[in-house]
Amino acid sequence: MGPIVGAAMEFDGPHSPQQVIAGLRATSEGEDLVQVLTPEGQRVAHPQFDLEISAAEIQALYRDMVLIRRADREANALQRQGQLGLWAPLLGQEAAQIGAGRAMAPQDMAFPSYREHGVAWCRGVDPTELFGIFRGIDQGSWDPVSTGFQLYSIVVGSQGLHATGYAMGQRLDGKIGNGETSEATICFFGDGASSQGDVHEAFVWASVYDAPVVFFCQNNQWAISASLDRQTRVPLYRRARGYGFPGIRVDGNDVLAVLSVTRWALRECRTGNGPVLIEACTYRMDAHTTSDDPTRYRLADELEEWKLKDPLERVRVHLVREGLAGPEFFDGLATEADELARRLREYCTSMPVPGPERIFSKIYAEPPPSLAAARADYLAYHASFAEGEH
Amino acid sequence: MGPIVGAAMEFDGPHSPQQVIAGLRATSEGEDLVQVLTPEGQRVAHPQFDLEISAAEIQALYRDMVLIRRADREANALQRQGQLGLWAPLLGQEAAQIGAGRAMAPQDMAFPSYREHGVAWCRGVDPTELFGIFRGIDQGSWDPVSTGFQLYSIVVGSQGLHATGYAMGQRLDGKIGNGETSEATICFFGDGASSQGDVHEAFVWASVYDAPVVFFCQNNQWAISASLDRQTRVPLYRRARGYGFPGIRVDGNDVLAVLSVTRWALRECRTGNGPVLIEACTYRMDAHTTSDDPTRYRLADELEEWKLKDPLERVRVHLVREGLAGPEFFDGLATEADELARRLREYCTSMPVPGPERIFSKIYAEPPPSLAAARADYLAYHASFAEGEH
Amino acid sequence: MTPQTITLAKGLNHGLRAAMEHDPKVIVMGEDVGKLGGVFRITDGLQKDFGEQRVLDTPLGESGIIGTAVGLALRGYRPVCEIQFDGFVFPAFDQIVTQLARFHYRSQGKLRMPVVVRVPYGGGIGAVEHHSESPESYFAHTPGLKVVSCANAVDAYWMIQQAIACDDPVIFFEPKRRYWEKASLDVAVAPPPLLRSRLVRPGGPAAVATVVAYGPMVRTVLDAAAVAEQDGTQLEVIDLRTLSPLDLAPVFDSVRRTGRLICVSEAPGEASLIGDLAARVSQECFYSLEAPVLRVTGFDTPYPPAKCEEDYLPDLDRILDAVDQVLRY
Amino acid sequence: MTPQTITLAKGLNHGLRAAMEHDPKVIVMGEDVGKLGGVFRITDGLQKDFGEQRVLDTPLGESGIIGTAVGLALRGYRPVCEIQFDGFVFPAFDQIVTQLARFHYRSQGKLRMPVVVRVPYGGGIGAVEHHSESPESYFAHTPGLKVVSCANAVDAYWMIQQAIACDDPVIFFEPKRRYWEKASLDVAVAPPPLLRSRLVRPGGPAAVATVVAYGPMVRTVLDAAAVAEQDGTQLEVIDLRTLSPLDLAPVFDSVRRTGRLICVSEAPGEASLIGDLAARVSQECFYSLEAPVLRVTGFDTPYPPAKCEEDYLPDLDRILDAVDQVLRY
Ligand SMILES: Cc1ncc(C[n+]2csc(CCOP(=O)(O)OP(=O)(O)O)c2C)c(N)n1
Ligand SMILES: Cc1ncc(C[n+]2csc(CCOP(=O)(O)OP(=O)(O)O)c2C)c(N)n1
Ligand SMILES: [Mg+2]
Ligand SMILES: [Mg+2]
Repeated sequence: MGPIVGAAMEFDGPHSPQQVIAGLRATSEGEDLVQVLTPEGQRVAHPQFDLEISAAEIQALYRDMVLIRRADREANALQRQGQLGLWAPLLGQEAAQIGAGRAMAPQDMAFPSYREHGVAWCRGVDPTELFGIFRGIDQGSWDPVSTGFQLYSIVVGSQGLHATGYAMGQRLDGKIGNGETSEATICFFGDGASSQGDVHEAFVWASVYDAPVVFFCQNNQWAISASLDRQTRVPLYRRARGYGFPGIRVDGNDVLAVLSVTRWALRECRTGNGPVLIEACTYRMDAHTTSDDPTRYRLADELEEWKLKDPLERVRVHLVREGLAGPEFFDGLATEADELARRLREYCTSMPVPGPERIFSKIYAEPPPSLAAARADYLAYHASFAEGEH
Repeated sequence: MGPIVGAAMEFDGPHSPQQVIAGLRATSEGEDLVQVLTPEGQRVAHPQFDLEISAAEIQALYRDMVLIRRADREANALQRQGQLGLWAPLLGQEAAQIGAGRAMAPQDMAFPSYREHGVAWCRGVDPTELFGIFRGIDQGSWDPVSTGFQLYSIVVGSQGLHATGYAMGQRLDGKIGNGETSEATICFFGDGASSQGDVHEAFVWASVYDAPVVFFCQNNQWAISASLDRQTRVPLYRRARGYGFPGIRVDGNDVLAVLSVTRWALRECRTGNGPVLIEACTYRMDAHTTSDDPTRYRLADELEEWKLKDPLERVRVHLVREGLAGPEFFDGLATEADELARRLREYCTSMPVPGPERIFSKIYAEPPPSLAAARADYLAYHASFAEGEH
Repeated sequence: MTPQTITLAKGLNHGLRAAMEHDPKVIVMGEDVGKLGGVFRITDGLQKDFGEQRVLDTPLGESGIIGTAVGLALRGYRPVCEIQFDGFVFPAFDQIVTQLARFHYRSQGKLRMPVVVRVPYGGGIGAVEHHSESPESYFAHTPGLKVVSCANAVDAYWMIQQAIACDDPVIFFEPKRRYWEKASLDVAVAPPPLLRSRLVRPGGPAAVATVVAYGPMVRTVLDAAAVAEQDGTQLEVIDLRTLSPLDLAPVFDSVRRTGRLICVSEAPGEASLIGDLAARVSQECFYSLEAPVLRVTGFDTPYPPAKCEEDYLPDLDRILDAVDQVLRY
Repeated sequence: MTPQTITLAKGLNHGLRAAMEHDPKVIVMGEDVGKLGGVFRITDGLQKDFGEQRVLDTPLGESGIIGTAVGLALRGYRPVCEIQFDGFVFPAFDQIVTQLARFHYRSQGKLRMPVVVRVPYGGGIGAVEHHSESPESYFAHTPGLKVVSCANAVDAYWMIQQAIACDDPVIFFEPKRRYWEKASLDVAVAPPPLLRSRLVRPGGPAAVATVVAYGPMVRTVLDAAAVAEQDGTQLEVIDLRTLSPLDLAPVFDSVRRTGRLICVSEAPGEASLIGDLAARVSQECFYSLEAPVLRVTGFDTPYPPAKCEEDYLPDLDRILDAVDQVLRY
């Protein structure tokens, strides 16, 4: 069935679930996808999102991706070795995260989910600072204010509203419409999260209050074992239009395209034309987390297909083929990656163990006396063991 | 600013809140509105939603609207006289509700909010059966199963998911795709409700499970004191497309157009092409409820403007001008309306008062003994007053 | 300034106004709080005087209200959110329980959540379903929140300001059936701190039982105490004011003197804050109690249709009946 | 059939399978319950055997899961919903509290809500935030729901079937840290009714205290009782099994014999079901209690990072310490 014609109707099919799924598959490479660097490492022109970029800048993006991938792999290994309780791999999503992270200005604020290690990297949050969560010693140790990178948010979709509220505050503070010094907010969430009511309410609030927020959806094709057709019939970027703001789809494995599109979107927000929705089409190349077993729900073929679209490889090929970087660059980077991995490993094994007082720490800015009493009681009880009372 | 051009982007402006509001106003009469009977009572052609209808059928629709308006006005008066604790007027929304209600087949199921007195009427729920809720003696007294009309739902937006689940059940039961005997579900909600997370999740679930449900949004321009621009920048029917199902906008004060569009939508659902979103543009001509004071937030002008688009008047004019009904019809109807009003008044004053046992009644299908004990205790305590123990 | 006689509703309204004047970061947000001034007119006139930037009529969605308030707080604002009726706080439950209550702990003090969530609550106003709920125990059971309830116009005026000044999230329960009850407010008299219970009717040496209540039930209990006094029974009455954390020192103190305790609340008793309170007093005052702690609460049933609410709600008779019972021990 | 030794997880899985075989209207729905079999594999193999029409992998949204389950129940189905982790039940809170719990009462019996909401709950598995919560009291405080928790494989097998067979909504709490603990299941032995507490360790005439627990803490308490016995202290242990309504007759009975009660639960104690239980026993057994009822619970703090959970969770030592305390009276 083709599009339904009718003056008063908005609908562009397809209709049956079969067609829908076929449609989804098709569109993840379709015409509507912004791409400026092909999987083969070829630059291609784009009417709106062409990007002038120097060799040094491309090298820097590549370096980011290599290092964060290495950090990710190391963390995954550390989990296997029992040093971390859990890890949520970013493998495959480096371009989406580095492109978006590097599009941000220092004054911008990011609201991540739990997988945005690449964005954290761009905001100056060292991978070691992420480890506390996954080792079980804290719930986010970095400073969200100085980094412009909020704490990880585990309740899927909840951060959409926080980002929107924050962006409403940026507008109330008069921080938009002032050129390059203007502020914007960017919110990261997944294809699965798009189904949550909170994400919808974030779209509603952001559009009604003209909030300078970029909704950056990393569509990595999976929400644990749920493939995209469990969340939608049509590409997710199309949601935006129904709220009266632009939705755009970018090749999430093309770091240059992501950078260009996200820069544009943030600029739109800075000038007061927010919000904007970006759907970055990418792929979760590893398990959902180290607790997950993807062989139960997806075929190895799929991964092989996506390996051909690897976000790092295409940049490497481009740098080499165009003579934009030589062996010394790649060698230096390999050494740097090894060094990073070593540092992470070392840090991880030397992390402090919190004592029982941590349970009662900083629950309230103005703690009530009852809490202090409970704390004192428990610490005394605890100490009695050390003293051999028990 | 006009539409943004870009191969990869979906957006059709406008952008600034000013333009947006102007846009909203404009579109409530714009080209994209299905209309087959003008406010002046003129039939107009429509490429898709033309409707063959007999004089008797139009008379019947008019009768429904006149009677339910009269019931509504009587209930409002009864509230003023202290006979009801509250009333939520339907004034102005008769065409939307009668058109939709009469489009339903007997085997269909409706999920109302709290204002669907017109739909109730079409489903054979007598206005007296609505009074229990508003007098405070029950929370919905009619039988949802035999009427195909669920109980009123007061938590705004919550019924969207119930309707979707019910429609999923219709599909699981194999009740779609069987021609005219197929079943469908219709869910009523307001412009305000469109902002609730639950309505979004209903859209997601319905589209993912191809549920045979028509989402019927009565956009009456207000959610208590919140005008439409508090909920959206663009017309609400456009939401549907972002989920991959059709959205359509109908003149909610044109009972023929509503009937035609809703019939079509229900038929789509019956054949397995659900869901469908209908936005019926109408106007809440009275207060939100009898507790509300609209003079605090909207101008009298607005009402005057909408009076010119009254849903009943245009049908009356049409019937008269086309010679489709004579004075005996109108006179008979006036008598019938008086009789209805009298019956409602009488019923209302004779409604039973529930006793204290009602508190403990039918909380569980399998009530636990503790509840029976609490009930017995309280009834004994209560009886002790009658016996003058206290 | 001379004392003024104002309603509880006006106490809140004046308190909100004072807080907004005091701190430009205070913003008010919710459904219909702007032009309409809220369905109970608690925010009446605020949008007119402080503008649409500080009094926001929001879209219809409670999760959206609380979730964006969290974001605004991260940006340095102090949002005061109105939930239109008790029964509509539940769509926001996730944002309140997993987010609002957690940011300070999650960030170990790096982030603060000075957000007030105002909830008109309780029955007795003849309303339809979902408009007469008493959901306070859900929040009292949630670490990271502070939960309070005012019972009169003077407390309304001060407590709302103290809640707004507090750097922690406060769920502020307003006894809607008492909105129109009046009290004399003398702004020159300094208020007690926010998180304190108060002995509102000392019983003196003759007191034979303590009665604890909060919010809408304080008035009912005071009326019962007046009746009991005529019958020669002296009751001591404590208004909890803070529901989480509980401030039990005045309760322990009173019970140690009277030897008997009755706890009164509209909410269902099962798994309620009143149950916890009774348990703690039973433990703490084990040797002082001459009778078991009795509770007079709503039943463990859904709030009934309005015509049954007189039977549902604890009233003078049920409280006096409980007094009789504890005195029989 | 000979008894089999199975884990609690398998008990649930077999119970679900039996229920689905027994009644074609039983359907399973939730995030990742299909191909994956749930993150804890409780629904393992069900989609394969019963098809995608009866085991639905849903979109990601808990309100959507419960809200559509309500609709499916109206259509005659008996949905069994999985909430992936305790901390993610809150987005569904509104649908559970204002809808699922209310339809029967609202319609005065014309509609039924045979819906089971399965919630893996509690800590002790070294997880990140929101994966170790004990939210049972929120539901116990909600009239219209039944709330139960199994503590072993045998109860898991039977209780899930009983919950599914029940025509009322049941919130079914599964002690996730006990999923892998084994017990011997003999399907020929008829189970007790769903809403019954059970004396799981009779103390005999020598018993000096009663300990009440449920879900994950039952094992801990039984271990503590074994240790206490070695020290010459006989404890009587009751597994509540039903959290709402409480079945207190066995508790009253035991306390009247032992004169002492300790209540154990992982959840924060404030405004909890354990508080209510303690209050009711204090009232009912006023003359039998030789010591105040003590509670050993989680602290009134957010669930801490995993490396602190050993300190947070009630353990053998804290329970034995409470035993010492009550015996000192
Ligand atoms: C409200 C809520 N429900 C369920 C979960 C469990 N859960 C964690 S991640 C996840 C899938 C998320 O998918 P997506 O949004 O696509 O993000 P991705 O993991 O692919 O990055 C689920 C169901 C959760 N964290 N929060
Ligand atoms: C969840 C929830 N929040 C708030 C309310 C209070 N309330 C009742 S009706 C209403 C406005 C609804 O507007 P709309 O959806 O447009 O329907 P209308 O009343 O115009 O028919 C509000 C805010 C409610 N009933 N439920
Ligand atoms: Mg994903
Ligand atoms: Mg409306």
